[in-house]
Amino acid sequence: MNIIGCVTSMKSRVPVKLYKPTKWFHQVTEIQKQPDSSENIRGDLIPGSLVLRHVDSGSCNGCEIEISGCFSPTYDLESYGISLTASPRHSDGLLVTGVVTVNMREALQEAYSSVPEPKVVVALGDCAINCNGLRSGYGVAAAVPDLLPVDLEIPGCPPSPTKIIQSLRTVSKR
Amino acid sequence: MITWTFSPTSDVVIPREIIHIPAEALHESISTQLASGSRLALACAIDDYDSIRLVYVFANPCTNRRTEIEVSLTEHDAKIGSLAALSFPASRFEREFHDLFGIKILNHPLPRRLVRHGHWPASWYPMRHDSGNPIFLKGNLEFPFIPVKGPGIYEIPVGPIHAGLIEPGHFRFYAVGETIIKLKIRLWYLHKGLEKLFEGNDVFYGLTLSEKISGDTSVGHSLAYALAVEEALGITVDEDIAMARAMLLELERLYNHVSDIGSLANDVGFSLANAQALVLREKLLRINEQITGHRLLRGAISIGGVHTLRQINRDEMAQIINTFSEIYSMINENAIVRERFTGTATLRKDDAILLDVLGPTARASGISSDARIGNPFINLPFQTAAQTAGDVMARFQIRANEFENSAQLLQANGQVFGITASSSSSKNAHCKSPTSARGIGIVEGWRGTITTRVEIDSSNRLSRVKIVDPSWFNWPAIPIAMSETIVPDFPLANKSFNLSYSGNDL
Amino acid sequence: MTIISLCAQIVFILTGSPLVVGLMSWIKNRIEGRRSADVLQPWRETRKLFSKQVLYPQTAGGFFRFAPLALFASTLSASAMIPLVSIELPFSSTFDLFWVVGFFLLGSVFLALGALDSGTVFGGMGASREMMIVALLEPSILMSVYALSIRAHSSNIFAIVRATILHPGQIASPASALSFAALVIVVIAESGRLPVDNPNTHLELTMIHEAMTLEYSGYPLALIKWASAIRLVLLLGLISNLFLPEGLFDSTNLVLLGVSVLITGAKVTLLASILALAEVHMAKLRLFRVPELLGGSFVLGLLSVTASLYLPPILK
Amino acid sequence: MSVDAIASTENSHRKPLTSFSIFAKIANLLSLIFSIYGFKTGLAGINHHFFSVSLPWLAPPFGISFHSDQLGSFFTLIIASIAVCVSIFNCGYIRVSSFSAISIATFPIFIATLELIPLASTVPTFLILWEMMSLESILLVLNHIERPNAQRAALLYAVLSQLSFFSILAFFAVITNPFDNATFSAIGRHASLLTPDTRNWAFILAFIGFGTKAGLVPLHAWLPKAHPEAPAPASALMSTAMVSLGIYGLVKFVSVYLRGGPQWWGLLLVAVGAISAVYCVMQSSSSSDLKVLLAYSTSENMGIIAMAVGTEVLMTALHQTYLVFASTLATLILVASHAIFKALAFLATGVIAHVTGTTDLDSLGGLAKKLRFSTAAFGIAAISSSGLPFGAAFIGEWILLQTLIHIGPTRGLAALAAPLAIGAIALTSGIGIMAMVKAFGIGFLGRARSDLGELKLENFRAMQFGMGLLAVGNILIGFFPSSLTSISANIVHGLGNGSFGPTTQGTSETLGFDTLGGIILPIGSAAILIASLLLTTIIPTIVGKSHPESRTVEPWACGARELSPAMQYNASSFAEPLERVFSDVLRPHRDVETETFEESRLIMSRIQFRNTQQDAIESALYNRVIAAISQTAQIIRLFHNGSLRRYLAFGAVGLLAMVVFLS
Repeated sequence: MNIIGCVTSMKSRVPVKLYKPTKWFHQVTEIQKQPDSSENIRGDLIPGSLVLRHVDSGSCNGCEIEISGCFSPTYDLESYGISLTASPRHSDGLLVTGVVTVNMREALQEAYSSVPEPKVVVALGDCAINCNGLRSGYGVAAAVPDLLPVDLEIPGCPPSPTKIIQSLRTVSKR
Repeated sequence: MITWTFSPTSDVVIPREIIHIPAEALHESISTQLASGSRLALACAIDDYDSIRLVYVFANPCTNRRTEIEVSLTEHDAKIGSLAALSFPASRFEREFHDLFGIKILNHPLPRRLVRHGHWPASWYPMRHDSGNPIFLKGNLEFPFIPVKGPGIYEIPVGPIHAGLIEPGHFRFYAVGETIIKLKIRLWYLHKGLEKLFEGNDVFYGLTLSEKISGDTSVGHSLAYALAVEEALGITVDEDIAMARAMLLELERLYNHVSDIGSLANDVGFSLANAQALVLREKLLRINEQITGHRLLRGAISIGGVHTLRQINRDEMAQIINTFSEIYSMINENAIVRERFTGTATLRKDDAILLDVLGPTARASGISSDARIGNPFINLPFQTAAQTAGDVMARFQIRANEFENSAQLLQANGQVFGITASSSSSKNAHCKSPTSARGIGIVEGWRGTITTRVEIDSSNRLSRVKIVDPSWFNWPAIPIAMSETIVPDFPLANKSFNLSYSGNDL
Repeated sequence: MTIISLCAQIVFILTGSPLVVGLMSWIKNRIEGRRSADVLQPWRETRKLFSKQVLYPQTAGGFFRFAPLALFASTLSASAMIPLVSIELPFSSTFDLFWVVGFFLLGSVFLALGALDSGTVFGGMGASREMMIVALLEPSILMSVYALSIRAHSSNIFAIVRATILHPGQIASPASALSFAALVIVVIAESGRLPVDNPNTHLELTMIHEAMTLEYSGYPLALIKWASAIRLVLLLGLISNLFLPEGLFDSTNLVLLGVSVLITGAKVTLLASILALAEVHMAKLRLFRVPELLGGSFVLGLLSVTASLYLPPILK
Repeated sequence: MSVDAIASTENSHRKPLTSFSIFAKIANLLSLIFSIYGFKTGLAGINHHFFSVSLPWLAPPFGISFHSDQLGSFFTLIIASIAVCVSIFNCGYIRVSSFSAISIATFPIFIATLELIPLASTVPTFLILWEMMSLESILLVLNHIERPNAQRAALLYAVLSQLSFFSILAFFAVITNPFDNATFSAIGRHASLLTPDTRNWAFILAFIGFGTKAGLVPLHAWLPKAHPEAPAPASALMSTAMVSLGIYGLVKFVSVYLRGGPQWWGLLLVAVGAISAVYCVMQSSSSSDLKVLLAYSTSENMGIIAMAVGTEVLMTALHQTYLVFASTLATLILVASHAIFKALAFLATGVIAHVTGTTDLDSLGGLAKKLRFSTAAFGIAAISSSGLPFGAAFIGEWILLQTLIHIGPTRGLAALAAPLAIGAIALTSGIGIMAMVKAFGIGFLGRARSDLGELKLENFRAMQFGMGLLAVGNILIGFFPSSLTSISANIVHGLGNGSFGPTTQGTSETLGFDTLGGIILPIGSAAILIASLLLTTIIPTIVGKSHPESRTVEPWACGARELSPAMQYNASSFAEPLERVFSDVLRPHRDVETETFEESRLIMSRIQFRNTQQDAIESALYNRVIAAISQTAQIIRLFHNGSLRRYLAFGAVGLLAMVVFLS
């Protein structure tokens, strides 16, 4: 064990300067629209916190780019109480992207049954909602609504972060 | 043997040849090609109803020559001797032949399934013309891995549903504590049957499909497809169109590389840098939208043309370069981050050569693989980043270098955008010889070299499209690079390769 | 009166701990340029989890179910044994620092056993890593306790704090500085913060503490998260009161108790903010560098002991 | 390795021989009688009703005589308490398990010998009993004489116990006045008159002799090999009673008779104790066999106790009287608590070995659902041994820590002793916790790692009763330590010629030393813990709304369908991070062998992993020594044949040597 070496390297080499807040801080996209209380998606969900387990069941990775974009400081989805998690046990629902391929069907259903009640299913992107023209592929099983009770659809190929945030806020109600 | 040349633009000449040989001569012919310095860029099988044709495409990085070696097999008893001893990628293409076409591979050392998942019906070969509708089996029908034996070994199954925002794939670690003894990867969870979806459709529909191959590489894949179709139909494009296309590729490289760099920092818990990288990526995505009308650059490439809305502002690019260099130094100067990156998941050069890896992965291991230089569709003075260490640090540095190079190129050539142009020859592209009904497109996407091969039938419909994403070549590199890496470093190592699942699985 | 102080302390810790976690992530988020959720967000999540269904994996046994309760109860017990808002609590003359540290360990051990009982890979992986850290942390903790007890001639926490209040000058010694540094590393490692563990990671393979909780859902999960928040606040409170006990009073009347609560709250907030600010610049160490860091902490503790024994404090 | 132990004696279940079972019953009855009688004697002894027997006709020419004192009675009491529980346990175990006739016959005699050793009052009595104890335990180790492991362990054990024996013999030779009789009281009188050099030699000889028996590094290697070979009740006794006698020897002869040695005696004891503790706990945490793990843990505990003895010697040299008192107290409490939790752990392991046929942690798991009682027993033993609050081991370690932190500034090497000793204890208890979490969590919780078949129990009640008694004992010590501390304090007070200075000590439910300024009150904290637990159970109803019914589901496997038995953390893996950290000490040998096809070196056909863990000290020291011996003399080669007669002959040589020396 290089005890001393570690301690000194920790002390000396980590830069001391404080990083300035991000350049485009002022450009943060405020999504002004407060969620409409009449759009009552899954009233049994506790408002204020929505933790989702993302499942890519056959996406082209385009929707994932926009979802990760939502978590950038520019949009900061987490500030609306919405976050992603590793374990479906910790989550309040699934965020499904892409068509459901034959090879992912069981995994998706497994993930759904691993989420504790009350739970939502969000189908994100045209592929998840209606297969977006890929239905006739021999490896494609179905669109998400054919397999799971979808509570919220976010259309787009891929939907923009603004759109995603607006839609999800109707669930988290923050 | 058929030999000709094709000129996509006025100053690029691509020598082309097709060699038709009997099955017995395949081994020798392939080894001749490999000996001449060409690399096996693509291999595909084509079901011609009465026979099955295998096509091996070689691309020579010195002469830009593309060679197709063709073998015909009988429909009912299709079999071919394995080329595993000659080329590792060939041995994987062969497994794909078997899984999708039912071609028997003789003397393959490890004829395991590659594409087929356990629940596929046994004699269903989906790419055959008479495959029909399968009834998928139910229950636990996993296909086995080679067991790793020894005391105290346990298995970590990870996936197909990964933690985080990652595409599906299954990783099986055989480990003792934190030491990885062996890593096995099973993919094709995203297998949609995309190649068959092309068949029977017109070339314009194919273009929209090719944008969905991998959402983060829509320019790369659609351009490779467009180049292949253009060659098949004999379309040549003007210099400025080719230039705009090249710059679109660089634009795609920018937003993906900055995202990778942020993710690498995030995987070692340095979220500050990731936050800044995400902001920069958002900025770039907005520029993408302004230039092409789509945040992921879709719709910018058309057959024989290009579609862009506005030019790139030099100051805008300068600002991006500045911000990037701040993010880069923030990561690069952090002692803990450097320590985490250095020496992690090393891919040695000799392994990299055997695997024939592509793109930044290859360049980080000391291989100068770059289709922009070796197999270009336009001649530009590209600078290729080079590293030799082959570890996470090297792949990080390659991405950072490439980002800067690309951003400078865009800064210098941003004025090529703002055009919506189409080649004049694309209008009268209906007269074609039997040989020109096939085309190959090679493009250096941000992950590496994408190769697409199309065949167009006499009724002007796509009869076979084969796409090879660089990830297809690079995936086997991960288990090899992981051999001396501990379990908790795997996500970082995997992210440093950042391979496409969607582009691989199709 | 000591009972009232105890109740005040428990309420302070129970309600305050999620806020401290919220505060730390708020600070980190703001520095990253985010809008950020407010400090109440952990509370919202806790409340939500308490109203969710509980799922138990088939493979798990009774220990899996018992572990969150045991973890929370032992953490709560530890919070009744530490001078946070008063230097007089019920049984406080029997709260030896070694004993209280044992309660923290008890919680870790139960959580690790619960994780192993889930019968999954990640549970065991987290438990193994956590126990490695616990095993290596133990020497640093005991060394720091030793160093502190030399000054007070007792290893009773309340006695140590009282000794510091009586002789505030003694704190200005090399020994204190060294043991403070050692304890800071202990606090970081015990509470699973960067650079030892990344509480925000979503990647199972890199997790330490989080990996043990992957199978939990509903209120057991809430208890685990809450317990780790409490643990963080306790450690911050402990370290601040060991080295800066000013503002801590004998619980003789309610006004002084209120003042103590406020001052301790302020100290914990300040320390948490500093920790969050430092974390922004940190990355997570490679797993096998963590032992080196803990070894460093042990060496600091050892030096601190030597200094306590052989170097006089600067001020008498 | 234990799999074949069971397999080879599978027919033992079907032993129809009635004469055999009558024989076993008689043996059981005898062991019960011996242990209960020993318990009575010990109990009487600590209350100053001493046991005194003289049998001059036995073993002429010097006769056998016993005259107990408080210290001896205390050890007899501990040994007998364990023996009672073990004997009760054995009533059930002997019928289902694989005892050889010799082991059955030896067992009661072994108990009697163990109980009598602390009561011996003359050198010949002590030596004869000591040698008998070694021989009997070798016989028990050779229970499965056909197994090469047992033979090797017995050989190593025989060699080292003879080494121990000869050192003790030499020690007595040095310390005894040749013109006086060979009673211990005469030795006590004579010891203070010896020259410093003689005393130093005596100390070293006693240290080697008793240290080997206690399993201190580097003379520990027999322990983790021999203990697992004996049947569970025997290993329980060996790992508790027999090793304690090593400590008894150190306390009685070094700190009582050779009272007031130089500082370096204490420092040596502390250093060797610390090294033993740290080294053996590392070995313990990295072993995958439950019995080996426990055996190393025994060595670790003996190391800590040796540190306590060393502290006592050091404090005597530094004239810190109340710390002398405290450290002696720590010694006695540590011995007692170790005996009680380790016996329980070994008995529970015995049940596991019997029921599952293995003690390999890598193939155990999920026992909690099937063997609730043994799981609870092992769990209590594991928690007790890991130095956590309410555990039996906590009290002794805490008193030792209190002693060490109150040493204060000293000069010379002693200045380093306290900080490093605390560091060693801390590291030991940290890794010890890990080892016990591993043993319990991997072995008993979660899922089974291999198909163990239907777990059948036979005649479990007696075994449950035996383990239950020990478990209750553990809990009592954990929650009400004063029961043990007040007894021990009395013993300490009675020790030595009143030279243990003024002390005060809480004897109510609080435990502590007013002079040291440390008090703990386990029962008070237990009240807090229970209150917290109650609060914890009602919190969910306060904070949350009503929540849906809980549900049992498949474990989450990242979307993969099923978890195979291999997809669970195992023992080797659990310890691997720590092994890596301490690779300099543990020196794991790992090696991955891959075979590839000749077509491509990237396509693998077979992957084989090997992992060999050796006791580094053993391989560095013993193997060389043994190799050297076997080169110079052919004696060792004779022993490799492994016949029982040779081992006995080896023992007889010892006895003969003693006779020659004494006459």
